[in-house]
Amino acid sequence: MLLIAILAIPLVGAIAVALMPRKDEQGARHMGMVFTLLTFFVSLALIAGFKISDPGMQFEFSVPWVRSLGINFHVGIDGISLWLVLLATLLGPIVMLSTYKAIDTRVKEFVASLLILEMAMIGALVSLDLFVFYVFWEIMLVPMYLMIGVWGHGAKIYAALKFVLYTLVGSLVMLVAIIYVYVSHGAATGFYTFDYMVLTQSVWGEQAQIFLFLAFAIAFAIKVPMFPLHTWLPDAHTQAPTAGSVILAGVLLKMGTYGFIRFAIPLFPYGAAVWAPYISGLAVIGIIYGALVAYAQKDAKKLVAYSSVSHLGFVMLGLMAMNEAGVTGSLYQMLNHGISTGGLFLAIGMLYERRHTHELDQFGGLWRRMPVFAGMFMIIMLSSAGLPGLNGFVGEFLILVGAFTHHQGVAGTDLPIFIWHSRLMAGIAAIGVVLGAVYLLHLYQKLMFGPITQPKNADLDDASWREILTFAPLIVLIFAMGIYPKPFLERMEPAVKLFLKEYKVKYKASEGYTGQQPKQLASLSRSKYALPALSAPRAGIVAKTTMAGGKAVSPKVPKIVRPKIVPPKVVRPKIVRPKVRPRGGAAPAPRTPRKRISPEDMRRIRRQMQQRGRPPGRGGRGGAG
Amino acid sequence: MVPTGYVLVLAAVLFLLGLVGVVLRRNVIIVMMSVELMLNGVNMTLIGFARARGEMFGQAFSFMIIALAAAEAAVGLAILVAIFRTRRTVNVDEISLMRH
Amino acid sequence: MSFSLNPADFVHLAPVLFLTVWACLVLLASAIGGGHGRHYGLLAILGLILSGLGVALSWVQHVQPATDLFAGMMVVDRFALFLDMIFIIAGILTALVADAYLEEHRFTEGEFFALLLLSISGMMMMVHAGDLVMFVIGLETMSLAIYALVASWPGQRRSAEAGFKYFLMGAVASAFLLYGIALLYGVTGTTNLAKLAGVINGKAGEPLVLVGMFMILGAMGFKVALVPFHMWTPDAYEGAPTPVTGFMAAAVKAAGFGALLRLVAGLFSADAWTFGSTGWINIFWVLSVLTMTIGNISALRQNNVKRMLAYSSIAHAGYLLIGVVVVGLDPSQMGAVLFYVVAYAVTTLGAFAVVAWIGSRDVERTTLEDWYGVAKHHPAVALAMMLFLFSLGGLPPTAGFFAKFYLFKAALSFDSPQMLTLVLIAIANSVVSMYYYLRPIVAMYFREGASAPKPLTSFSVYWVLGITSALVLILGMAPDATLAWAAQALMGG
Amino acid sequence: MDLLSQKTPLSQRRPFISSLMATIALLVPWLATSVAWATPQAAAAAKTAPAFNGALWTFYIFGALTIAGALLTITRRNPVTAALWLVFTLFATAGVYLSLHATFMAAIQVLVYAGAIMVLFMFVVMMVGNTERQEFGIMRGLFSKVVALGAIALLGWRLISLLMRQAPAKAAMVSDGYGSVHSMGGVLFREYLFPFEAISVLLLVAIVGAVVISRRSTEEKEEV
Repeated sequence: MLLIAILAIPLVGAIAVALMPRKDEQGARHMGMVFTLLTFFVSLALIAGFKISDPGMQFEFSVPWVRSLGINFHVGIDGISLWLVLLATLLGPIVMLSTYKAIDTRVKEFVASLLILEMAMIGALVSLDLFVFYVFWEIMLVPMYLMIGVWGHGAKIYAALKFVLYTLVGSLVMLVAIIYVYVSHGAATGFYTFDYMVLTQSVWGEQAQIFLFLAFAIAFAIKVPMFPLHTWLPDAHTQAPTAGSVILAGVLLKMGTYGFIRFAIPLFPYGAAVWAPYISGLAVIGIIYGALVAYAQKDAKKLVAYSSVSHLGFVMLGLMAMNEAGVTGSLYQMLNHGISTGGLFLAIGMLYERRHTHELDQFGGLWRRMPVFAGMFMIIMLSSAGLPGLNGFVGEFLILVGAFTHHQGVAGTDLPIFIWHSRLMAGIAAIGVVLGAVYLLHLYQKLMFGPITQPKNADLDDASWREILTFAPLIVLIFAMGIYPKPFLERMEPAVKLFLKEYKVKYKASEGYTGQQPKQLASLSRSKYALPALSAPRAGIVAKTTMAGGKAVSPKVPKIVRPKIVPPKVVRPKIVRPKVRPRGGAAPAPRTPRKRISPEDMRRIRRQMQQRGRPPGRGGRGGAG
Repeated sequence: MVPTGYVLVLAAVLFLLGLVGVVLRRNVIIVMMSVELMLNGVNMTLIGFARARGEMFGQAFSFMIIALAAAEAAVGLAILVAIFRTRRTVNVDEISLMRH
Repeated sequence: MSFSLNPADFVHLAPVLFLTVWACLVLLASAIGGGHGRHYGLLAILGLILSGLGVALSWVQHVQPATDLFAGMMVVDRFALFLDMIFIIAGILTALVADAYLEEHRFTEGEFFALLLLSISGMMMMVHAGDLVMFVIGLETMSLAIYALVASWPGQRRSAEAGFKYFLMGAVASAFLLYGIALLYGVTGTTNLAKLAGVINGKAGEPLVLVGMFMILGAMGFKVALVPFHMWTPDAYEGAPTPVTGFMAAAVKAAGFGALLRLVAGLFSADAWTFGSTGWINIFWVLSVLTMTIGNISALRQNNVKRMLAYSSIAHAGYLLIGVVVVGLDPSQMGAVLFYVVAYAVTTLGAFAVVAWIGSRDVERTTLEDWYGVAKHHPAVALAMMLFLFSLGGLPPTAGFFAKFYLFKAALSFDSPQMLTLVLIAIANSVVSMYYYLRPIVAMYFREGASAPKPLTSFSVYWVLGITSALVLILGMAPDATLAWAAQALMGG
Repeated sequence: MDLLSQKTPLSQRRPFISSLMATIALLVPWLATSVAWATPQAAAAAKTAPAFNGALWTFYIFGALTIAGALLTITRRNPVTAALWLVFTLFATAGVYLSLHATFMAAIQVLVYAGAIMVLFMFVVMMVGNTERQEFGIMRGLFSKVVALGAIALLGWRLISLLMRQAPAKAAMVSDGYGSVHSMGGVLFREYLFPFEAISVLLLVAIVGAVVISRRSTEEKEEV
C-alpha cells in the first residue's frame, strides 16, 4: 500500500493543482512543492521498511485490473528499484524548487505535468506487470512532450516531436514483444498473465529470445540512449526547460537501463547473452563518442547532454558484464548520474536564468562574481568526472572492474576471445573516464575561470538561498555516496546477487532449448511470489478465444498457420485461484488480502501441479535444478 | 424459351455500358442516368436468374431495386438542384472547392 | 414455403421500428412547431434513449438468438445488439453536438434530426439483416440519409458538392453491390445469409461466385473507405457539417464494419475459402496494409484538421481490417474488433465535437492556424482534444491504446509470421500517425494565437466533450465490462 | 466519347426529339403484342409449332433495342436526348422482361421506371437548364479515362465469358402464373413482407432527404 500511496500523492497533487485558479501562480508552485515533498517523505518510509537481507520483492501489492486479460496492478520494489524510486522522489522537490523563477507562464499546467511525470516515472519503476509497466512507460511521454514543447526554447517543437517519435518507435516494438510473450506464455501454460513474477519463471526458445530481447532492447536503448539511437537526446535536453532536463537526465534516462536490468535480461537471458557483446561494444563507442562530442560543444547544455551519452555508456557496459561488480556498479552509477548530471543541469539552468544563454563563450570568470555558486558547481562537476572520494568514482570503478571480468559473466565462458573482448572494452572505457574529466574541466574552466570578458557577467548575483537549498541535498548525497557507500550498496547487493543467480540458471535452461513455446522453470528462488493466484483470466474470454483455434485446417497449403495451440491439460490447483466472480452476478466477494504462502505450501502446490497436470515429455520442468 | 446465358450477357452489357457512362461522361445528369442503366442491368440479371430457377425471389428483389432506384434518384437530383442553386454566380470551370 | 407472420417478431425488432416511428414523430413535431431554434435534438435524443433501453432490454433478456424473424429476413443476436448500442450512443452524442451546431449555423432542425434517426434505423436494419435484401435496404436507408445530411448545410456549396460526390460514388458502389448479390443469387438460388453460408462452401470454386463476392467486397470497401475505394472520404468529410462528419466517422463506419463482419463470418470465412486459392484473408491482409499506410501517409500533409481526421479515419479502417482478418480466421475473436469499433467511435466523436465546437456562424475553423493558442483560452477543451488525439494515436491510458493493444493481442494469438508482419506494419503506421496527431496539439499548446477563438458556447457540446473524454478514459483504464460485452457479442449468440 | 455529340442547340433539334418520341409511342403496342407471345400459354402453344419461338424473338428484338438505347443514352451530349433514349431503353428492357415471363415486372418497369423516375429526371434537366453547367466528372484526364475503360473492358470480357460458360444450361419449366401479379403478391406479402415494409422507410428517407437538401437557410429565406 505504501507504493500505492507514493503513486497516488503526485496524481492527487496534479488534479488539485489543475483545479486551482489560473491566476494564483505562486499558489500552484507551493502546492506542487507540498505534494512533491510529501511524496519524498512518504518514500523515505520505503528505506525504513526495507528488509536488507531480502533479495526479493518487498512492499508488494497486487490488485486485478483487467480480469479478462489477466492484467494485475502489481507493484513492488527490490534492491534494484529502491534507490531509483528514491532518486525520483528526491528530484521531485528539487526540480520544483528550481522552477520558482524559471517558469513563469502557464505555471499551473507546468506543475501538473511535473507531478504526472513523477507519478509515471515511479509507476514504471515499481510496476511488476508488463502491461502496467508499458502504460506508465508511455504516460511518461506526454508530460515530457508538453514540457519541452510549451516551456522549452529554441527549436522546441522539433525537439519535442523527435523525443516522442523516437521513444514511440521503440516502445511500440516492445509492445509487440510483450503481447507475444503474453500470448505464447498463455498458450503454453493455459495461464494468461502479464505478471512479471510469473513470466520470469519461464524461458523461451533460443530463437525467440534473440528477437524478443532485441525488441525490448530497442525500446530501452532508445531511452538510455545508446550510441546510434541517441540523436534525440541533445535536442531534447537543449530545448527543454531546466526542470525538464533535470528530470530527463535524472530519472527518465534511467528507465532505459532499468528496463534492461528489470525486464529485458531476466526475461530473455539467452538473448541478452547473445547481444551482450554488441551492446557493450556500442556502449564503449557511446562512451568515447559522447565524451569527444561533448568536448567539442560550444553550448553548455549540449555538452552536459553528450556527457549523459558517455555516462550511460558506462552504465550499459557494467550491466552487460553480468557480474556482481558490473551490475552493482551500473546501478550505483545510475544514481550518481541522476544526482550529478541533474545537478549540472540545475547549475546551467541557474546561469540561464541570469543570462538567457547557454553559450560557453558568453561566460568566463564567474568564479569571482559567484564564489558560492562556483564552489557548488565544482563539487557537482567533480562528482560527474568521477573524482575519488565522491560518488562518481565508486560507480565507475565498480563498472570498470566488472567490465574487466566480463567473461565470467557471459554464461561462464572462459574462451580467450571473451577475455580479450572484456579487457578491450574495459580498457577503452578507462580512456573514457579520462576524457570525461577533460570535457568537464573544460566546461568548468570556460565558465568560471579566466577574465570576465562579457560586461553582462560583471554584475551577476551569487546563488540565492533558494538555489543553495536546491543544491544542498545533492551535495550532501555526493559526499555521502562517495565516502560511505555501504548503506546504498548493501541494499542493492542481495537483489543483484539474486538477479545474477537467476540469470545463470535461466541461461543454462534456455541454452539449447529450441521449442516454440516457453517452458516453465520450477526452481527459481523468487517463485514464491509467482503463484497464479493473482487473478486468473476470467473463464471464457481469453481462454476460449485462444483455444478455439481447433478448426479443421483445409487440405490446401495454408498461407497463414493456424494457431498451434496444444489444448492445455494443466489443471491449476484450485486452492490458489481467486474466486472468479460470476459475470454480471452479485457484488464481488470482498477481496481477501493475498496470502503469503509459506515454502511448505509452495512445495505442496508444486507437487500437485506436477502430479495433476503436466503431461510427461512436454519439457516443462527441464532446466537446471 | 430464352437461354439464360443470353439474358445474363445482355444484362452484363447493360451494366457495363452504364459503367462506361459513369466513368466517361462529365455531365452529372447523364452520369446519374448511367447509374440507372447499371441498376437495370442488375435487375435483368436477377430476373434472368429467377426465370432460370423458376422462382419469384429474384423478381421480388428486383422490385425492391426499382424502389431503391427511385429513392436514390430523388435524393441525387435534390442534391444536384441544391448545387446548381448555390452555383449560379460561380464560374463553371471552378468545379470543386475541395482540391488539395 | 409456408409462412406465417409471428407477431412476436415485431417485439424482437421493436427498437428499430420504434426509432423509425419516432423519426416520423420528430418530423411531425417540426412541421407543427416550426423550423429553427426549437431543440428538436432533445426530442431525437429522447427517442434514441428509449430505443437504447429497448436494445439493452433485448440484450439482457436475450436467451435464444432469434435468427428467423420474418422468414429469415432479420436476425436478432448479440452482435447486432452491440452494434445497435454503438449507433444509438453515437446518435445521442451527435444529436447533442448538432443541437448547438445547427442553431449556430442556421439549419432547419426538425428534418435534420429525423434523418439522423432514420439513418440509425437503416444501420440497425443493416446489421440485423439475415438476408441480402434487408442488408441492401438497410444500407441504402442509411446511405441516402447520410447523403442528405452531408448536403444539408443550407447555402453552402461545399456541403452540396461533398454530398453529391459521395452520393454518386455511393450509387455506383450500390450498383456493384447489387450486381454481386444478383450473381450470388444466381449461383446459389438464395439470398438468405444463413443459407448462403451453407451453400457457398460447395461453390467456393465457382468463378461467378468469386466475381460476385469481389463486387460485394468492393462495395463494402467503399462504404467503410478502404483504400482503393476511399477517394470520396476526405471531400465528403470536409464538406459535411461537422456533427455529420463525426457521425459518419463513428456510426457509419461501425455499421459498415458490422455488415462486413457479418459477411466475412457468413460468406468469406467459410472454411473452404479461408486458405483457398483465392485466399480471402490474404485479400483483407493486403487491403489492411494499403488502407492504413495510405491513410496515414495522406494525413501527414493535411493542414485542415477535419481533412486530417478524415484520413485518420481511413487509417483506422485499416487497423480495423486487422480485426476482420482475425475474425475471418477465428470468429470467436469478435470481441477485439468490436472493442476497437467502440473505442474508435467514442474517440472520433469527441474529436469532431471539438472541431464542431471551435467554429462559429458559417465559419468552420478547421485549419491548424485557426487552432493556435486554443489551450491558453480554453484549457479544458484543449485537454480533451489532446486526450482524443492520443487515443487516436494509441497512447495509454486511453481507449485507443487499449483497443489497439487488444486487437494486436488477438492478431498475435495466431502463431503466424503473416500476422506478425501485419502487426508490425500497423505499429510502424502508429508511429507515423502520431506525427500528425501531434500537430493539432502543437497548434493548441505550443503556438500563440493571434486572437481568441469564439467557439460555440452551448452546454450541450461541453456535455459531449465531458462524456466522450470520460468514456475514452474509462475504456482505456477500466475496460473490463466493455470487453466482456464485446466478447459476448457473437454472431448468432 | 463526345464525338457523336451535336453542337446544335436543343431548340433547333425538336424534329429529332419528336421522332424519338414517336418511336417510343410505337413501342407500346409492340410491347402489348409481345405479352401475347411471351405468356407461358403462348410458349406452350409454340411447342406445337417450333418453327417460331416467340419469346426468343421478342428477346432478340428487345435486347438489340436495349443495347442500342443504352449506347445512345450514354453518348448523347444533350441530357434531354439522353433521357429520352433512357426511356426508350427502359421500355425495351420491359420487353426483355416479358420474354422472361416477368409480366408484372415489365409493367412496373414501364410504370415506375420509365414513368415516374424518368419524369423526375426530365424535371431536373429542365429545371437546371443550361447543360454547360452540369459538368462534374468523376474521372479527370485522358489517362485515367483510358485506364478506366481498359479496366471495364477487362471486367466485361471476364464477366461475359464467364456468364456464357457458367449460366444455368436449362431454364426451369414454369407454371402458368409465373411472373404474374398474383405470384408476385404471394412473394411480396409472405417472404418479402418485411423488406416490403422496410422499403417504405427508404422512400421516407428519400422524401425527407430531398426536403432537407433543398431547404434554404433561414437567412436566405429572409432575404428572398
